[in-house]
Amino acid sequence: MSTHTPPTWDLALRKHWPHAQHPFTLDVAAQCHAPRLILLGESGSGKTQTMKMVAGVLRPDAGHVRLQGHTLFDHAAGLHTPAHQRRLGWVAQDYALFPHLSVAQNIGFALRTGWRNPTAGHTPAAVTDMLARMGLSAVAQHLPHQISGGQKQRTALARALMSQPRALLLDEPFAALDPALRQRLRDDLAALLAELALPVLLITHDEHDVAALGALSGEVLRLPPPQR
Amino acid sequence: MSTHTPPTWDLALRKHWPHAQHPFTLDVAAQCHAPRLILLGESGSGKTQTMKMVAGVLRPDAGHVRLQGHTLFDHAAGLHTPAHQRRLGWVAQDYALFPHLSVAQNIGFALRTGWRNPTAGHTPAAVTDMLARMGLSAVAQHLPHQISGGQKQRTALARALMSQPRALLLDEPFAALDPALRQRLRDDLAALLAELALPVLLITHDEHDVAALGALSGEVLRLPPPQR
Amino acid sequence: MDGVWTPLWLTLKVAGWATALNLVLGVGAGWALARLGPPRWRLARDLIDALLTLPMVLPPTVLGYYLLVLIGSQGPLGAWLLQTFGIRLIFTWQGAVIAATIVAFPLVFKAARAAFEGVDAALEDAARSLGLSEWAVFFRVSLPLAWRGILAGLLLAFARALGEFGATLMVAGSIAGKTQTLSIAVYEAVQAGQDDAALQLVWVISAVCITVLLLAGRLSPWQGRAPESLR
Amino acid sequence: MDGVWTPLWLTLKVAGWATALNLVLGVGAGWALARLGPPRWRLARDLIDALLTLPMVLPPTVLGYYLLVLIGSQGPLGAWLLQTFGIRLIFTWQGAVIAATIVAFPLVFKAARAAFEGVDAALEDAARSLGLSEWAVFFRVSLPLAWRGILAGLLLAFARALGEFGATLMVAGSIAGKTQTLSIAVYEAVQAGQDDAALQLVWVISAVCITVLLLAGRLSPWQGRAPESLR
Amino acid sequence: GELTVSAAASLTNAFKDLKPLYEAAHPGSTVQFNFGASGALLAQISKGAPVDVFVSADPETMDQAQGRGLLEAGQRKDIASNTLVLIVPKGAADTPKTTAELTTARYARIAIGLPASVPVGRYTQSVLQAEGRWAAIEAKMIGANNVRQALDYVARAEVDAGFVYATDAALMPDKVRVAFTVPTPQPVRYPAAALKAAPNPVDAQRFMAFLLKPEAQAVLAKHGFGKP
Ligand SMILES: Nc1ncnc2c1ncn2[C@@H]1O[C@H](COP(=O)(O)OP(=O)(O)OP(=O)(O)O)[C@@H](O)[C@H]1O
Ligand SMILES: Nc1ncnc2c1ncn2[C@@H]1O[C@H](COP(=O)(O)OP(=O)(O)OP(=O)(O)O)[C@@H](O)[C@H]1O
Ligand code: MOO
Ligand SMILES: [Mg+2]
Ligand SMILES: [Mg+2]
Repeated sequence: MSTHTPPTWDLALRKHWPHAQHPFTLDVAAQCHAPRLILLGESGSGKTQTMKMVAGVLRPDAGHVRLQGHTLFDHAAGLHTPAHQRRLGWVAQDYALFPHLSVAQNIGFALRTGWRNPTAGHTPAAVTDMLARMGLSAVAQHLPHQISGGQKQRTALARALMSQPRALLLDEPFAALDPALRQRLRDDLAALLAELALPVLLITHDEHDVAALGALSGEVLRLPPPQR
Repeated sequence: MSTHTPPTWDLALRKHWPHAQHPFTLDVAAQCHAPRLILLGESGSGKTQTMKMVAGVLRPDAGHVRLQGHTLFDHAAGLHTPAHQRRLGWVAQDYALFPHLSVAQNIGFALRTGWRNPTAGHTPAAVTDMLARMGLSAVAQHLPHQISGGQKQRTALARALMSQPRALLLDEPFAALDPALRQRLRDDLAALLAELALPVLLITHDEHDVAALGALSGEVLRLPPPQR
Repeated sequence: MDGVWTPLWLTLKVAGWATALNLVLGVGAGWALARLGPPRWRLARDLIDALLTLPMVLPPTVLGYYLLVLIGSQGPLGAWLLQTFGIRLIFTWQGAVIAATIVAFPLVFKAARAAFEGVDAALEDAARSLGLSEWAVFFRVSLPLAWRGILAGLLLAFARALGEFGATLMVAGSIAGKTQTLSIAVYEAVQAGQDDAALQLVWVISAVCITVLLLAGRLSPWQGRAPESLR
Repeated sequence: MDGVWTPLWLTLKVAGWATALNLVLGVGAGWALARLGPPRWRLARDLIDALLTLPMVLPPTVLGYYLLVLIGSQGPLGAWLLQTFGIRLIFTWQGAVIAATIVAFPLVFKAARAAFEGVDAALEDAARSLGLSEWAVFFRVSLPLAWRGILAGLLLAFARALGEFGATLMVAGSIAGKTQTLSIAVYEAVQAGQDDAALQLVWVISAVCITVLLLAGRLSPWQGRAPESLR
Repeated sequence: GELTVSAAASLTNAFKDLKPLYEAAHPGSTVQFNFGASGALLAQISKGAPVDVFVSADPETMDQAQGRGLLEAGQRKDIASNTLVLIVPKGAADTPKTTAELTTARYARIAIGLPASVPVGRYTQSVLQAEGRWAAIEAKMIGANNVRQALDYVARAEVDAGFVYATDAALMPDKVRVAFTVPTPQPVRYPAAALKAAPNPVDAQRFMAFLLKPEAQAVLAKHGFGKP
C-alpha cells in the first residue's frame, strides 16, 4: 500500500441538534486506511447519527466525508452527493423495512431504480438465492409485520447487500439474532467482504463482531460519551 | 416450597397463523416453579408471539395461561382476562414507544390509567428517579424519534417497571445496549427482581443475561425451530 | 358593513356546532369502522362506509328537501319532536345546524376512518398492557395519533359548513338576523345583482375561513416528525 | 327510465375526469405542502393550505359565478384561451369538469397532505439510500404508504363531483343531453314538485355512488395491518 | 307582533324596501322575509314552516299551495305583475324585433330558464310553443337554473340572447339591452296569500292589505313591476 493511497474512510463531521432541554453536538473525525472502520461509543454517543451523515440522509453542519478518495460531502466546497447516488449499503438500526412490500420485494427493492416496485408475483433468481442464504425462504411472501425481529434484521441486511454497494454501513446488524445464527451470518459476511473487498463502517456492541469483521483489517473510532 | 404451590408459570398455548405461502403453527407448553422462565429458540421460532399471548394482546386458539395459580386465560373455560387487567410489565422487542409522548411521559404513562396522558410540564418524582437510574435524565423531554436505539430500549424497560407489574415480560431487553450499560442494567434489574420477587418471562440471546437473571432460579423453555 | 355582524355570528355558530357535532359523530363512526369487527367483515364495513358517504353525493338542495320531509313538523321525526318536546326545527338555527352537520359528516367520518386505520395497532396493544381500558386507549393513544388526519377532515367540514347553503336554505330558510348565514347572504346578493355587496361578503367569509383554519392549525399539539432529511 | 342514461353517462364522465384531475393536482399540492421547504416555514405553508381550502367555503353557485367571470369568453383567462387556442369552455362538459374539479379539490388536497405527513420519513431515507431518485421515492414509497388517506379523499371528491351542481350548472349551462348531469336533473325534479321522478333519480345516483365506492375500496392494494389484537 | 313572509327570490330587492314602510305604518310589528325559489318556499310551507304570508312568482305554485289546502279559497290576491322580455348583450350588433329572428343562424345560444323548475322558463316555453318555434329554439337553449343565471349569461355575452323578466333586465342597464317585450298568453302575475296555519293571522291580513296600498305599489313600480 503506497503512502499515496487515500484513506478508505476519511470522515470529519460536525452537527448540532438544537433542543430546548438538551441540545446535542456531535463532532467526529477519523482517517482510516484499513477497509473496516468500527464505531464504538456509549448508547446515545452519536454512532447512528454519524452513520446517517455518511449515508447522506442527514446533512452535517460542517466537515467532509470521503470514501477511498471520492468526496461524498464537503461543506467548504459546497459539495453534497445525494444519498441515492452514494451507493452505500445501509442497514439501519431499526431496519426501516417497507411495510407495504413483502420480504422478497424488500430484498429486491434496489434491483431496479425506476419508479415501479418489484412485482409481488415474480421473484428474481438473485433474490431467491439471497433469501436462502439468509434463511428467509419460508417468509419470502410475508409482509414485515408478519415476521420476527431477527427475520426483519436479516431482511434489512439482505436488502443492503443486494443493492451492489461500494461500501457497507452496518448499524448493529446482528443485534436481534440468536448466537448460532449470528455466528453463521457473521462468517458469511466476513467471507463475502473478503471476496468483494468492500469497505465497511460498522456499529456493534459485540466484541465477536469486531473480531470477525474488523480485527483483521480494522480500526476503531471511539466516540466520547454523551454529555449529561 | 410445598408441592401444593402452584407453578409460577403454567403455559399451554396453541395458535395458528394462516398464510397462503407459509402458515405457522405455534404449540408451546411449560410448567415452571422457578420465578424465572427463559424462552429460547431460533429466530422465528415463536418467542415473541408466545409472549404476546401471555401479555394478553394476542388470543391463543387453545390452551391456558396461569401465573402463580391465577388463570389469565383458559380457552376451555372461555376465560380471558383482558390485557389491561393482567398487570404484566411487557417490554416489546420493538419497544412500542408512544411517538407523541416524551421519554418522561412514556415512562410515567402507566402511573395514571384514566383517559388523560401525563402532562408534559410536570414530571412526578418517581419518574425522575427512574430516569436517573436508566441514564435517561438528559433526554427526558425528547420525543422517541429524537433518541438513540439504546435510549429507546431503556425507556421501554423503565415504562414497564413503572407500571407496578406483578410479573415482567422481557423480549430481549438489552439487545440494543453496549456491554457496559447492559452489565449495569442487568445487575440493577437482578437486584430489583430479587427484592420484589417478581416472576419474569425472559427472551434473550445473551448467555450472560440468562446467567444473571435466570440461572439462580430459572428454567428454560426451548421452542422448536421454525419449519422450513 | 353593519349588516355583516349578525350573519357572521350566526354562521360561526352554525358551522361551529356542526363541526363539534361531527367531531363526535364522525370520529365515532370512523373509529367503529376502522376497529370494530373481524377483518373478514370488510364488505359489510365498506357498504356502511358507502352509505355514510351518501350525504356527499346528493345535491344539497335535494338533501335539504328530504331533511324537510323528515324533520318538518309534518314529518315522522318532526311531528314526534313537536308533540313530545314542543321543538320545531324548521326555520331555526338549530335546523341549520342539523343540515350543515349532515352535509359535512362524510368529510370527518372518512378522514377519521383512514386516520385510525393508519394507527399502529401495536401501540394500542402496548397501552392496554400498561393497564389502560379501551376508553383510555382511545383517548390517550388512538385519538392523538390519528389527530392529524382527523383535524384535516374537521377543517374541511368547518369550511363546508361555512359555505353550505343548499340544504341549510331549505331547512332553515333565509330569514335575515335569524337564519340567514353568510353564504346565504352571498348567494342572495349575487342573485339580486348586488355584485359589490356580494364581493364584500365573499371577502368576509374568506377571511373568517382563513383565520379559523390558521388558528386550528395550531390545535395540533403533536406535530409529528418534521422532515429532517435532505433533498 | 330512458332519460336517465344520457345524464348518467355525462355525470360519470364529469365526475371521473374531475377525480382524475384532482388525483394529480390534489396529490401534488398535498405532497408539496407536506414535504417541501424547511419546517420553520410552517406559517407560510398553513396560509397556502388555507387559501387552497377556499373553494370549499364559497357557496358553489357563487364559485360558479366567479368562474364564469374568469373563464367566460370575456373573462381574462377565457378570452386568452379563445384567442390563442380557439377553446371555449363555457357550456361544454369540459367546463363542467373544471368546475367540479375546483369544488372537489380541497378534499383531495387536504387528505393527501395529512397522509404524506403521516409517512415515516425514515422509510423515504432508506429508499434514497438504496439508489432511488426523488421521483422513484415518491412513487414507490411515499405514495403507496399515503394511499389509504388519499383514496379516502378521492372517494369524497368523486361523490362531491357527482352531487355538485351549483358551480357546474353555472359554468356549463344545463343543455339537455350535453351538460345536464344527474344531480341537476334531481334538483329540477324536486324544484318542479315531481317527487316520484326525483326519488327515482336519487336511487340511481345513490346506486352509482355506492357501486363506485365499493369498487374503489378494492383499489387499495396494501390494506395495511389488519387489527389482529383482541378486544 | 312578528310576521314571517316567504317571498319569491325575484322580489328580494323590492320587498326589502317595503319593510321600513310597513313597520312605520304598523308600529310594534316587525316583518321578517324568507326569500327563495317559489318551489322551495312551497315545500317548506307544506312541511310545516311557520309562515304567515306566501308570495309566489307564478300562479301555478300558488295553485299547488291551494290544492294542498294551505290557504283558504278567496284569500289570494295578485299583488304585482311582470313582463317577459328578450334581452341581448349591450354590445350586440343588432337587435332582434321578433322571436322569428331567433331561429336564424345569427343566434346560436339562447338562455332560457329551465321550464321544469323556473317560472320564467315556463312562460317562455308557452309563448314559443304557441308561435310554433319552440322546437327550433329549444335546440339552441342554454338552460338556466334561475332567471338571474340567464341574465348573467347575457350580461357576459356568453349567449346571444335571453328571456328574462323586465325587472331583471332593469338590474343591469349598462350590460344588457331589452330587444322587445314578449307578450305572454297568460300574464306574469305574483299572487300573495295569507296562510291557514299562519302563526300571526292578524298581521298577515294587515300585510296583505298593505301590499295593495299605493305606497307599496309605488315601491314595486320603482323596481320595474307592473300593476297587478
Ligand atoms: N432530533 C433530535 N433532537 C435532539 N437530539 C437528538 C435528535 N436526534 C438524535 N439526538 C441525540 O443524539 C444523540 C446520538 O444519537 P444516536 O442515535 O446517534 O446514538 P447511538 O450512538 O446510535 O446510540 P445507541 O447505541 O443507543 O443506538 C442521542 O443522545 C440523541 O438524544
Ligand atoms: N401475521 C402473521 N402471519 C403469518 N405468520 C406470522 C405472523 N406473525 C408472525 N408470524 C410467524 O411467526 C413466527 C414466529 O415469530 P416470532 O416473532 O414469535 O419469532 P421470535 O421467536 O420472536 O423470533 P426473533 O428471535 O427473530 O424475534 C415467524 O416465523 C413469523 O413468520
Ligand atoms: O351544490 Mo349547492 O346546492 O350549490 O351547496
Ligand atoms: Mg444507534
Ligand atoms: Mg422476537
